[in-house]
Amino acid sequence: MKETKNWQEMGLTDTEYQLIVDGLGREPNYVELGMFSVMWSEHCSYKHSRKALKMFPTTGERVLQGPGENAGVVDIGDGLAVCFKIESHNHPSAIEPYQGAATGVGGIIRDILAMGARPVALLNSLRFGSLQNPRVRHLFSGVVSGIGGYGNCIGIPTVGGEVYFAPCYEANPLVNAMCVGVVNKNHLMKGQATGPGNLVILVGASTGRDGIHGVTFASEELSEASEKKRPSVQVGDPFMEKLLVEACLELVENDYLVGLQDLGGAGLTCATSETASRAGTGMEINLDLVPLREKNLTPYEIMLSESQERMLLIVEPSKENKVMEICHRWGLNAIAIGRVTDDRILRIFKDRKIVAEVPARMLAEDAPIYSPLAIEPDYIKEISSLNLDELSEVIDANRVLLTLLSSPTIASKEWVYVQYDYMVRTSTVIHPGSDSAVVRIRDTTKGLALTTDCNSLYTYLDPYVGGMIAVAEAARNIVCSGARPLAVTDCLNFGNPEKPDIFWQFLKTIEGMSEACRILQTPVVGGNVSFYNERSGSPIHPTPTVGMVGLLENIDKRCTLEFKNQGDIIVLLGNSFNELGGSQYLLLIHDLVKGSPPALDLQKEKSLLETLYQAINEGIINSAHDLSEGGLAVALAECCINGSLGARVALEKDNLRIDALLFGESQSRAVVSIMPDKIPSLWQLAQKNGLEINAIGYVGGDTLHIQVDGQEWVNLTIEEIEESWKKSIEKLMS
Amino acid sequence: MLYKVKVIVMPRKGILDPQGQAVARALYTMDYKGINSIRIGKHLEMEIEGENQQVVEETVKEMCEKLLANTVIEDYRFCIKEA
Amino acid sequence: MLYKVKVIVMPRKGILDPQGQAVARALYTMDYKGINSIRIGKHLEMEIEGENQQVVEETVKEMCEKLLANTVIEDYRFCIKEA
Amino acid sequence: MKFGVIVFPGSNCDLDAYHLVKDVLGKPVEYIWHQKNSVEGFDCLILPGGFSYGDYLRCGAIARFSPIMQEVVKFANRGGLVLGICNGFQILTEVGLLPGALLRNKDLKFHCQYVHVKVENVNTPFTNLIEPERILKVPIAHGDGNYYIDEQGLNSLSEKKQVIFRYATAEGTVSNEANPNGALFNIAGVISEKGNVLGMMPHPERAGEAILGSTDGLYIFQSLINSLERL
Ligand SMILES: Nc1ncnc2c1ncn2[C@@H]1O[C@H](COP(=O)(O)OP(=O)(O)O)[C@@H](O)[C@H]1O
Ligand SMILES: [Mg+2]
Repeated sequence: MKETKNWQEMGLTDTEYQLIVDGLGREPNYVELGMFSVMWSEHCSYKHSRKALKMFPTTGERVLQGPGENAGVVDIGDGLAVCFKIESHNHPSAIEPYQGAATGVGGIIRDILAMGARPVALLNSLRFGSLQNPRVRHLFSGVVSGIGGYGNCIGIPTVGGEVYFAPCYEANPLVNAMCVGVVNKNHLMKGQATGPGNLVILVGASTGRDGIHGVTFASEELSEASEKKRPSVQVGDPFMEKLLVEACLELVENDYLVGLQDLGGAGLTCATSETASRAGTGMEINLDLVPLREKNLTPYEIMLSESQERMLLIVEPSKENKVMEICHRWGLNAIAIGRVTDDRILRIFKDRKIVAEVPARMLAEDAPIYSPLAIEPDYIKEISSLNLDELSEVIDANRVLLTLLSSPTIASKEWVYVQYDYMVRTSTVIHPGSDSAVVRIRDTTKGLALTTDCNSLYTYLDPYVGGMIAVAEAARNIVCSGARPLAVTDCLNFGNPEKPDIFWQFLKTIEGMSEACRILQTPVVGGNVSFYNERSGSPIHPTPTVGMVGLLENIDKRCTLEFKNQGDIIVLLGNSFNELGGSQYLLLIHDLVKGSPPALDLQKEKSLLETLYQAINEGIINSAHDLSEGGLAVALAECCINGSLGARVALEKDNLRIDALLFGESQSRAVVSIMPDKIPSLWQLAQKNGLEINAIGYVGGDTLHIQVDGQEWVNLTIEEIEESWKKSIEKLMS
Repeated sequence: MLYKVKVIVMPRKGILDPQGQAVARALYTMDYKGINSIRIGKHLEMEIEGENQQVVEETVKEMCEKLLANTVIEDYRFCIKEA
Repeated sequence: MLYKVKVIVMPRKGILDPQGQAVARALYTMDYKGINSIRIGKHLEMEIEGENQQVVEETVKEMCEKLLANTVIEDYRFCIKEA
Repeated sequence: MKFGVIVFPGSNCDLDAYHLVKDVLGKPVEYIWHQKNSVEGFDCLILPGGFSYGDYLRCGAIARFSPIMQEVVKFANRGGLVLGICNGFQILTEVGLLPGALLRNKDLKFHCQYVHVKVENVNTPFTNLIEPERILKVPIAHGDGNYYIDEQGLNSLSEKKQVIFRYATAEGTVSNEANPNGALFNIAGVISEKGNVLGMMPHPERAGEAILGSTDGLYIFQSLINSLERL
């Protein structure tokens, strides 16, 4: 009967415990059990998701590193590669918004650093409940200042992201942070402990009691009890992380390292077992040497602590002195705590005694893989039917437009991003506020276009189509800046996978995303799964955040969304349909979450992307903005506001409803503005790519004026629409 | 009655206090030796109207729990005096 | 001897304390009424080795003047106890 | 002529200042590590933005005691030109080379945005190529830029024309709505009495290339180069 309860308390099932006993050929001791419990937690082992993730296309000509390492890596020419990853920090942020979000940023930076890359940009994808709720406002402002607090201090610009507000996130906000780095291909690192005899050096912050079992906490539903899980939340020290970044990059550039690994979830246990397992080696670690923040930490605590701002270095003994010198110059503690062995066993010593002795691979790779049951949820059928004929038509389109523009999900996110230093490193050549941010790459003509996207209303209504759209929308945002999409990192935020309807959402979403990634040739090179986003049994909408990176060959060709010149012709690319399911219009005006999301034809999407890409790179168009939430009218308003220019637009109704025409969210569309003499070139391009385009008006005046078949529907001054759009979040927050 | 209230909010034991550490390091390099364990928190002073000491105590406690401290990472204590 | 030192650093009188104001506003909207003049400063706790109370006092004063407070904008006070 | 960019371990605009001087303006520039004990051979020192030593306690409070700052003070007292940007400005007030202090922004939030500043005094080594009353568009990025000084100090600053930049609208009106952080008298930058040490919250080094959105920051660097050449 001994320790019967221990494994259950640590989140392991009886069967999993038996697997451990069988694998070891004996019962694990307490320290070992703790190590297994964190490594076999959902967060570290991906035991429920691993199989499904295999559906993603992960290879491509430019892919240098797909999933499996600390971050994905893609070749961008000139001997350089881009390295990026997105990760969730949802549960900690729900409990302590500032530190939860801050340490989320810190964690993702270390993943990029572990590849040997210089972090050059951060993004964040956020989801909250309604801002009417004071608790939500507290979470929102805490998360935003936490993200800013960390990124601003460390000096990595936060250049983009997204924020959505919906009731399903009320108790379980989502905080996904993405980091992008650039690395000289010769300096790419791996998290591998190769070379028996090599030293294992721990550098950075000392180890404290914080964050023990953080990963277990992330692998459970939130509850009253989780508010009591105090040690699971950590406090970040961005200054320390800055020192770590600089020191590690100097070590990498000098070729002093054999392997490099961050300490994140599951702390030292994860870093040691994963690096050894990847290299097929073992490791001996002496816990007496680990610098501690307080006295009397037990081996269990030291192995499980998730103290922030630490890295693990694998170093040849002959280079130890040089490594130490660099670390000390940056004011960092560094100490060899062990060495690599050839017997594949992770052996932990304390007071000269072995306190844990486990095959490294067993911890890192041998967690059971589950194939949970997937059953289509009942709600899908109930809400998918939407009869447009029963829906009253728009009467006052001006009011509808202002309502949409001022809804926090659509409104300007300036309140958020002014709190982020998005300019530091003076490389941000498209600031937040456009479709994607662009960061120039020093000493080249190139730039990286960056975005995160996911409309979780769509994934809720139809996870397959919603998953496709998340990828397509990201690609559209990338192309609108003039870049070519390269690859994807994703953060799959879902409810409890052990529930069949949640797992069905999960599978369908991945199927949809995979299909889109295949057709659009944007392989998935890394990502993160966050399950158990529920509170009191009510799950969030499936939220597969797509982080996408694109390559702009020449930053002088970059394109932004705002109208630039009076007299430019406004052209709508793509087709509009009577599609209102899942739209913000339906939600905000008719209070309905219903219908099917707009259909997505990936071939059409490709035609749109090709046309936009070529048009921008041939210098044909002056602005480009994709259509997303709020449809055509909202997109036009955004082009006007940002350019401080009005527009006169005349549309034809054809067989469309007015609301669908103005506010519908049909996919694969964009508005561009163009000098009149460039029209023939654009038409040629569109024709070549099989894309329908229509000139719908021109830029000018100080109002947004839209008529349909000669009748005026929208007539608002730019000032009016700007007031609704720009100040909305600020007003709610003050 | 008017009461003077002082509230002290400190990082919890075991929780990293980067500020305290930075100051400790700075004092050390400034040649102040023999200093252990600096912790830095917040000090609030306010005046509050209340029926009696006990009522005020309850109010202040509630304010601390709800707003002034995040008990996940911070401890608080307070003292109340008639003004 | 080991001494326990507490240092309180407060915004000087007459100097805007936006943090205090923000907390006052938040408490007000949370329906705590009758609260006046919140000021927020820093609270430092440390242990320090020293020959005797007087020596420690001088050291702490010096530390405050040099580092812990910026006397252009802040006042400080401290208390020292044997540990 | 040689510029030096002081590098504290938490500086993060050191790269940007260096890049501007070297790549945009083509002038010699070197980094100077915070533990160095000499600034020999430099004609102008830049204290860049960032978080020097993490900026715990108060911004710039700890940086002030670094070895290099003792040299910066001597250099300034000899009349050397020192430009403190953002965190650099905070450090200069902490070390006493400039009067006043920088408090938390009035709304307690970090602000990264373009602002406009009105140039109040063009007879300084940092502004001599700028037309009087000219409005510059430059970004700010700080959480503690709320300039404070007591009344007497403010009077003295005004009298001696030590207020160099004030937050204004694009049209040049110095007003509350143009003040991003609550700074007293809309002060965005001040100069030392001798006129050789300038501290400013806005980042001129971020406004040095058209592709970044403004080139107004160049006026300040070109003025500096101009004064150094005349020396
Ligand atoms: N959390 C955030 N952090 C930084 N920038 C943000 C954030 N949320 C939104 N933005 C910026 O605001 C702009 C509009 O966002 P969004 O409406 O999501 O764009 P889109 O519909 O094109 O994906 C983008 O430039 C985006 O980067
Ligand atoms: Mg877009």
